Amino acid sequence: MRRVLITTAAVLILVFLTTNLFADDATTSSNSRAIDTVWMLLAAFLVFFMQAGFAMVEAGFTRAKNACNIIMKNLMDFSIGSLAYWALGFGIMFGASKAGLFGSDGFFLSAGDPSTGDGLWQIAFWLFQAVFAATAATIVSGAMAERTKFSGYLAYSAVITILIYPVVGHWIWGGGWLSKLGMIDFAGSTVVHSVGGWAGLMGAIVLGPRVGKYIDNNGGKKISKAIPGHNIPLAALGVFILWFGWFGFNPGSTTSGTNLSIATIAVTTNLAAAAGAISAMFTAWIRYKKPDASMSLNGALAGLVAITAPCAVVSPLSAVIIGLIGGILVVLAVDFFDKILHIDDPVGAVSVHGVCGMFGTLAVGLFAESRYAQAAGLGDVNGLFFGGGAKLLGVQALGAISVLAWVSVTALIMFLIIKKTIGLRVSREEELRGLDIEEHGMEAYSGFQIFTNQ
Amino acid sequence: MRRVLITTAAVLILVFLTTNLFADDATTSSNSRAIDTVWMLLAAFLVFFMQAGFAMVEAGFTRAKNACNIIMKNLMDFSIGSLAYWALGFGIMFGASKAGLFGSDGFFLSAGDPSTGDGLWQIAFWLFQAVFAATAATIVSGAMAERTKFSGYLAYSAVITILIYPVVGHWIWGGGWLSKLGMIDFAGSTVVHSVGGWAGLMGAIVLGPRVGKYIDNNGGKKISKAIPGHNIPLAALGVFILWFGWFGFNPGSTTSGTNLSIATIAVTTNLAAAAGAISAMFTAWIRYKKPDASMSLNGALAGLVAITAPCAVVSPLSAVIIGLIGGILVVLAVDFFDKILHIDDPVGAVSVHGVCGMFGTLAVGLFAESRYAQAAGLGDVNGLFFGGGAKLLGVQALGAISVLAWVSVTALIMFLIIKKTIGLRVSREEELRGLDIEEHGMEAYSGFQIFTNQ
Amino acid sequence: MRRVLITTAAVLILVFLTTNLFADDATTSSNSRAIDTVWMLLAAFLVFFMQAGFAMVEAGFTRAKNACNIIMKNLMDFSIGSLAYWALGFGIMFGASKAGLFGSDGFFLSAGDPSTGDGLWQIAFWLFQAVFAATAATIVSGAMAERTKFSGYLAYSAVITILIYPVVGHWIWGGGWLSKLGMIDFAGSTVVHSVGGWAGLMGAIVLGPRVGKYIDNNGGKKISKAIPGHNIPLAALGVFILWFGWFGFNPGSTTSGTNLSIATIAVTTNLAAAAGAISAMFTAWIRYKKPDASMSLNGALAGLVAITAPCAVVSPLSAVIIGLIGGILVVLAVDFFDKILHIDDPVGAVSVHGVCGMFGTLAVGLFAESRYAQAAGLGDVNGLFFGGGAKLLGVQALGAISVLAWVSVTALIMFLIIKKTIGLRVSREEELRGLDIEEHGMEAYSGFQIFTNQ
Amino acid sequence: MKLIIAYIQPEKLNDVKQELYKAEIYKMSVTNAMGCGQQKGYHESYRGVDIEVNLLKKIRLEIAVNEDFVAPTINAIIKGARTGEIGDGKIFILDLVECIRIRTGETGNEAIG
Amino acid sequence: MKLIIAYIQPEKLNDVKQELYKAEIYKMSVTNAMGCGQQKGYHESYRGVDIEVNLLKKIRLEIAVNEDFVAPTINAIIKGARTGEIGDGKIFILDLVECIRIRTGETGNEAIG
Amino acid sequence: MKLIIAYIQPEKLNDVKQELYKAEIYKMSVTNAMGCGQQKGYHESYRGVDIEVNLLKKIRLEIAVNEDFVAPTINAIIKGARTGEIGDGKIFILDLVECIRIRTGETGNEAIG
Ligand SMILES: Nc1ncnc2c1ncn2[C@@H]1O[C@H](COP(=O)(O)OP(=O)(O)O)[C@@H](O)[C@H]1O
Ligand SMILES: Nc1ncnc2c1ncn2[C@@H]1O[C@H](COP(=O)(O)OP(=O)(O)O)[C@@H](O)[C@H]1O
Ligand SMILES: Nc1ncnc2c1ncn2[C@@H]1O[C@H](COP(=O)(O)OP(=O)(O)O)[C@@H](O)[C@H]1O
Repeated sequence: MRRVLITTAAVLILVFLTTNLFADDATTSSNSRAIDTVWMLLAAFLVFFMQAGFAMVEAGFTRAKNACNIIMKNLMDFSIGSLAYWALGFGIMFGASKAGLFGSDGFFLSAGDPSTGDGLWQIAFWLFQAVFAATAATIVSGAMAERTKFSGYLAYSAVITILIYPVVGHWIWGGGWLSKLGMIDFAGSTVVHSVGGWAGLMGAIVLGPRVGKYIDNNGGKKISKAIPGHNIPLAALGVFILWFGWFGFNPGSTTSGTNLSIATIAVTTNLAAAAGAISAMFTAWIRYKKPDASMSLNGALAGLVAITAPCAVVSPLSAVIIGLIGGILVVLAVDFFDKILHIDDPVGAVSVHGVCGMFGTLAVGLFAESRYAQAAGLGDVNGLFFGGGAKLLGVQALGAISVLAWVSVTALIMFLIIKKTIGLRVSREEELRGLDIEEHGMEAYSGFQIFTNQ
Repeated sequence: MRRVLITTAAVLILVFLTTNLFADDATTSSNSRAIDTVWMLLAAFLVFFMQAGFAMVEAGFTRAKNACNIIMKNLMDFSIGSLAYWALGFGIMFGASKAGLFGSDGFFLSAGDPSTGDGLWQIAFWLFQAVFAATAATIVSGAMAERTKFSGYLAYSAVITILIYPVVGHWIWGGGWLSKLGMIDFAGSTVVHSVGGWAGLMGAIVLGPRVGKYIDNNGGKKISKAIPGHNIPLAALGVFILWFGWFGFNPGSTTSGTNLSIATIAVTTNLAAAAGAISAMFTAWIRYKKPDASMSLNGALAGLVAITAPCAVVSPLSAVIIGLIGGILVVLAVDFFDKILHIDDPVGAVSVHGVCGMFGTLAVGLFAESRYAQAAGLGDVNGLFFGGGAKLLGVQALGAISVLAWVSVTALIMFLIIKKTIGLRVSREEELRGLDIEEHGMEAYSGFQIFTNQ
Repeated sequence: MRRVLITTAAVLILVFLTTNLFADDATTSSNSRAIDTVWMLLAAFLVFFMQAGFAMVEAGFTRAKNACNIIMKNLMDFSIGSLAYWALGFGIMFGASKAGLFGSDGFFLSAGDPSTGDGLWQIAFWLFQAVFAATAATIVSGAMAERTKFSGYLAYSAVITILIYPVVGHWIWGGGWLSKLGMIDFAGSTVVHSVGGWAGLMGAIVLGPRVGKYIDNNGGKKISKAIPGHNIPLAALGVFILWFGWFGFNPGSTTSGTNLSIATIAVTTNLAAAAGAISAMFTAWIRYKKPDASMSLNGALAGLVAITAPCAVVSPLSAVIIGLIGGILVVLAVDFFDKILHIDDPVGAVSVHGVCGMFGTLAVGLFAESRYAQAAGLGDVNGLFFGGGAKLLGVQALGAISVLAWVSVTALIMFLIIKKTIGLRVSREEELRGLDIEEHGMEAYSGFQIFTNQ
Repeated sequence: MKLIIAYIQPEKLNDVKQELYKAEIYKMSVTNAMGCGQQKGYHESYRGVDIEVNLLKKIRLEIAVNEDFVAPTINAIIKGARTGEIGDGKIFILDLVECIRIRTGETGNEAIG
Repeated sequence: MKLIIAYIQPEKLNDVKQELYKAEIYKMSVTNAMGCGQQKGYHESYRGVDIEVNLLKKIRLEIAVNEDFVAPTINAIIKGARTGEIGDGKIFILDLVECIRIRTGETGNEAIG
Repeated sequence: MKLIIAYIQPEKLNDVKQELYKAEIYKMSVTNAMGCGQQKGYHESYRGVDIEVNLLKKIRLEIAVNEDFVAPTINAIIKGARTGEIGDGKIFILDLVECIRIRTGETGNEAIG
């Protein structure tokens, strides 16, 4: 009798479990895997959408006569980047590590077996990584806008997604030497933004400034001239799209929706962006007497770039401070590159992504707090301001500088090779008439009356 | 033997549970919490994106010479609003209630402990609420477009997100007196839209109309002149973005993805928007002989605003009816404010958000159906048309009117103070030349030939 | 004693289950249902957003003087389509089948009981299907742009969402005869895109070309003239929005977030789009000597349309190949319709959606692989290239051709009836002056200087 | 030499160009203009409010010709632009003192064609 | 007959139009122009860098009138456009040899009004 | 007084302005124009279909000067605009009957500069 009872109880329990838990074969762990996959995919979609944001920002901040060209550059660096990262980049970034320097397998998504949960995870992870790689690639087009030969740009696109970016990614995210040192770059202030920014810097240097950007004063001194963007509302839309996409970029970098620190990350991301916009506006207001719209928009991006590394390990208050600094920094950096170094970066990509990316990376070493880091699963780390000493800051600095060195050298070599072979810059006449007509045989705004002499 | 058996069974079951359910430490409840958090965050991202929608709608419906200014207003009310709501607004809205009138703690996200599930929930909830607060703030910029002094606008931004909006929010959503009376404003027809609409109305009144908007007829009668928007495709894009974002606004307001009435809410939202666009188009067609695009776009927004309060408690059929009424109402209201009251609201914000927001709030009292309300967890309520009597309608009306009173008075005082101190309106010359050049020292469409005399 | 023990154990286990699993009444199956619903709704939102993409693409690729009209067409076909699909279309598509030809119940969302999980599922499913129906409808406006009478277009909108589209949908997705034959059109290359494309073809034929599109040469030969689009950046934004929305379109078509093949689908979608953009660019480059931006943008869409049917059943490598072919095909098809057949399709809708949709449908029969199909729950199917023989290809071809026949005949009859009754085309003068002023009494870009003679 | 200025309806530009080509006048300059004439503005409105469209879109042609080309040019313009409706436009003729081709420095009748 | 060309501030167009209407001059053509005159460009900048705005936006009026309308036209323009500040603009007067109404073929004084 | 009208390539505007400044001519008006001249349109296409670009973008200069400034102005324009290639543009010179400064009411030679 007892036995019957027991058996009955057990069976009942099992039946119960079966009915309630395994309807549709779902289990708690399959559900949590589904939540993670759904989250990572949706985040990847948002990051993809940032391509539209970059295209609009860059088109809006440059002249109408080059708008088709900018659009094509953005479309093509994403397209070429997607295929290149699928074929080679992903393997170099996440494949089995060779001496902590680069990965060596997993090309062509070979680890993506569709019949296993793990394989599907790999496939989703690839998409998330691919849109990141494309982000790094596309940043560069802004710094090189309005004068780069289209075929040269296509060549560049492939190289950055196959080589320059994945190697850095391997170092910091793929199990390479910097990750072993404990560097924290949660969503890629360095991996993505600095890489794009520094590559853009090299591109801008090798290209030289646009015609008419710097003119010689009577005293032989170079004077910087403004070349205003042609569509500020479009650029603003781009910034809003980027901000929106960043909610995939940063919180998505948990690659897990069951890691609830996605909430904190979303909040730090938003606060830093808001703070960056405000501080850039006031900095510009003080320096130039007017609250410049393009600088304020850049400020929001600066805050976003700066919070990208520390988003998961800092408090909301620290995020506000990081954003405020980022916003100030970007205005000073734009001035510095333009008026002191005379490097022509039409949309401020170097300042936004390079400089603020580096700052954000260091900010981890300053503002990290253990209670946030632990919640996000990043361990018990504290930055300088929270009693953790200078060790983390040192590692972060080492990482930021190593990446600067790697990207500068490889990008410089690459651009010089392209210059000698395919050619990197269009002729003066092509530049004056506009790349749209010269490179693509079409106009961006057919029918509109536009003063084309600038 | 039996004991062994039993023990074995129990152990087996436990092992089984452990393996299947607690892989990755996930539990059913942690999963459902993750679903809720992911849902709420994604909804918050969509609502954030509405900022881009507002910016484009308002820029597109006004003149090219003020486009940078509109963009800056939208960027800044969101940025300042984010920080202000973080510091103070959220606490006033959701803090411990003082007499049902306002909250009094939880400032600076102090309840957001990242190490607990509850704390993380608070943090995600803050983001969701912050983007709502910013929506209320940004609605106002449309009604005040093309003539408001930028610094005055910045001051306004802070006040609405710190004081005017959170108090209303507390009354209806934060456990205040209206929520105790049983008022239902599911996603904020009143809390968000009416607040923005009525504040905009006060702003438009205090500012006065744009130069050239109303001219004196020979007979001494004022005649309204059209001042056409400069970029209807951009405005249309803005409306599509808003509609898209509204799928975060309304269904997201469950703050829970496991509450499956998100499905109904998404459907009622969509149907009301579609119905609003159609009825506004036909109303305009009949009244003005042509199907005006800007009115049809406003109609979609009117449907969306109207369904915002009742979205969770009405049937799809009722949603269609509510949308149809909203679309008609917005056309009549625009005409009324413009041609009868001569209040200059360049984008129709007062009509769309104020009037249709109020209508939507009342619609709850008319169309609510218990089977929808219960599915959404809002209890057994029925509106007048579904046998619930006039009680709910009365509460809704009381709420709508109280909010109208509160917002009108506080916003009026605020705008008058700003007028006396910082200044609220630019000079006639600045207005004629455009705010972009005068306030921000730049042009929105550099190089384009634009007739600037209007 | 034993009994006590057993009972204790059972109780403990039950308590344990209660506490951990049923907090908030959540169960594993309610969670997985929530994941599915959340996923399907978010995907539906993304697909809705494609409306903005279509509006921008079509507006950007046509002339400034017709931009309001295009916007209105897109707004209205979605709005009218939503209501029409709610009232009738959904029932005809998914209602109880009559002879495998059309459905016959479920009108007005009558199956959507909000109090049951199943009912809520139906409601969410309706939204997902409604945005698909509207996509098919809106494709047509591109092919008929710049010369269609607005009231005629409104009539068309209703007919396609009530009749033409739902019948095809019933055949392939609603349990109709083609689905019984085993046709696989995972996300709708045929159901959505070909239907839109072929209806657009009929519309373009019945309308005839725009004034000035084909001029007679001296030799009596017709020569095709380019009528350039007025806003390529806007069109590019539209393409990015469409690409973004396609991540809802294709992966969302699992209608389940717990079906992890959403990962594969997202990846094949992305790779095909990238490949399509690249191959279209190079095809255009070779044929016209310049990398045309509008063709490259069309190429991305071509890749997306082509992968829509096979996205769940092919490998990433096959997706790349399918995308590459799609990109080449679209350039050739645009040339063919324009220069050989002299059918005026301003935005290339017939080539992108009709031709590439048909190609994608056939690609299933060529590239399907069992391991992908099984992971997605589509059974053990292989295409011709993977050892499955020609049977699947035959079914796919039969489906594609049947749909071509059905849509051509019904759409042709419909457009001819509209032509005779309401009228389908505006007068020559209205067309020359632009539909914005003539049909809507307004301008898209007030104040801008635009050469209006074209 | 004369400088001929003509205001025509935008949609007539192509027809006028054809007629000018037939009359072997290949050189001209075109600008956008807004005009007030006998023609009443079409009814335009925005959000239900009338817009005073008393400035209508026009195309302005500027053609410099030798004396013997004046009549053919005028006839060609009239042929291409006339519909008989108000708004067809107007032609103005000015004396041209000198004309210089920048590329070669040629002047006068040489330079004009 | 004279052809009067006037450059005025864009924001003065409506005032000038009013004055012209009062003087019973209803026909005119308007184009956008950029001008360099005594007026210094306002201070415009972009991202903190100065823009040399020495080409200011102007409106160009072109009005063909009979001799007896020359003075009233000039006075009306001055009345509508003058603020006394640099940048008010300038009026140029040219001899008009002929004027033709395209619709009717009328010429001379008949055609102008 | 003369009214000098010049059509030049858009990209040459800055060079022409420099030369005019050197010749101490500071006042001018600039408009956008489209021109047909000897220059063939560059090859433009859209979606693989040729566009007949026979109207090329030009800049139209209008400069009113006193007689003794006519030659320097013309020389400056030629200096700034000439490349020797077809499309360099053309200069037209008209007699200017009168010139009035709106601000002060000054006329004639006084007003022009
Ligand atoms: N007296 C004038 N001065 C300047 N422009 C004129 C004059 N008369 C006509 N125009 C231009 O010619 C265009 C066509 O005028 P239209 O209404 O056809 O005149 P009408 O039929 O009276 O000759 C006008 O829009 C205007 O641009
Ligand atoms: N000599 C000139 N030639 C051509 N255009 C002129 C000339 N002088 C003035 N203008 C036009 O008139 C506009 C107004 O000039 P403004 O600065 O008011 O001149 P001023 O006050 O010296 O008379 C200028 O921007 C320019 O477009
Ligand atoms: N006879 C003319 N009448 C009006 N405009 C002319 C004339 N000839 C030339 N132009 C203008 O000058 C521009 C430059 O002409 P261009 O091709 O350089 O002429 P060319 O080399 O034959 O002198 C033309 O695009 C046109 O705008």
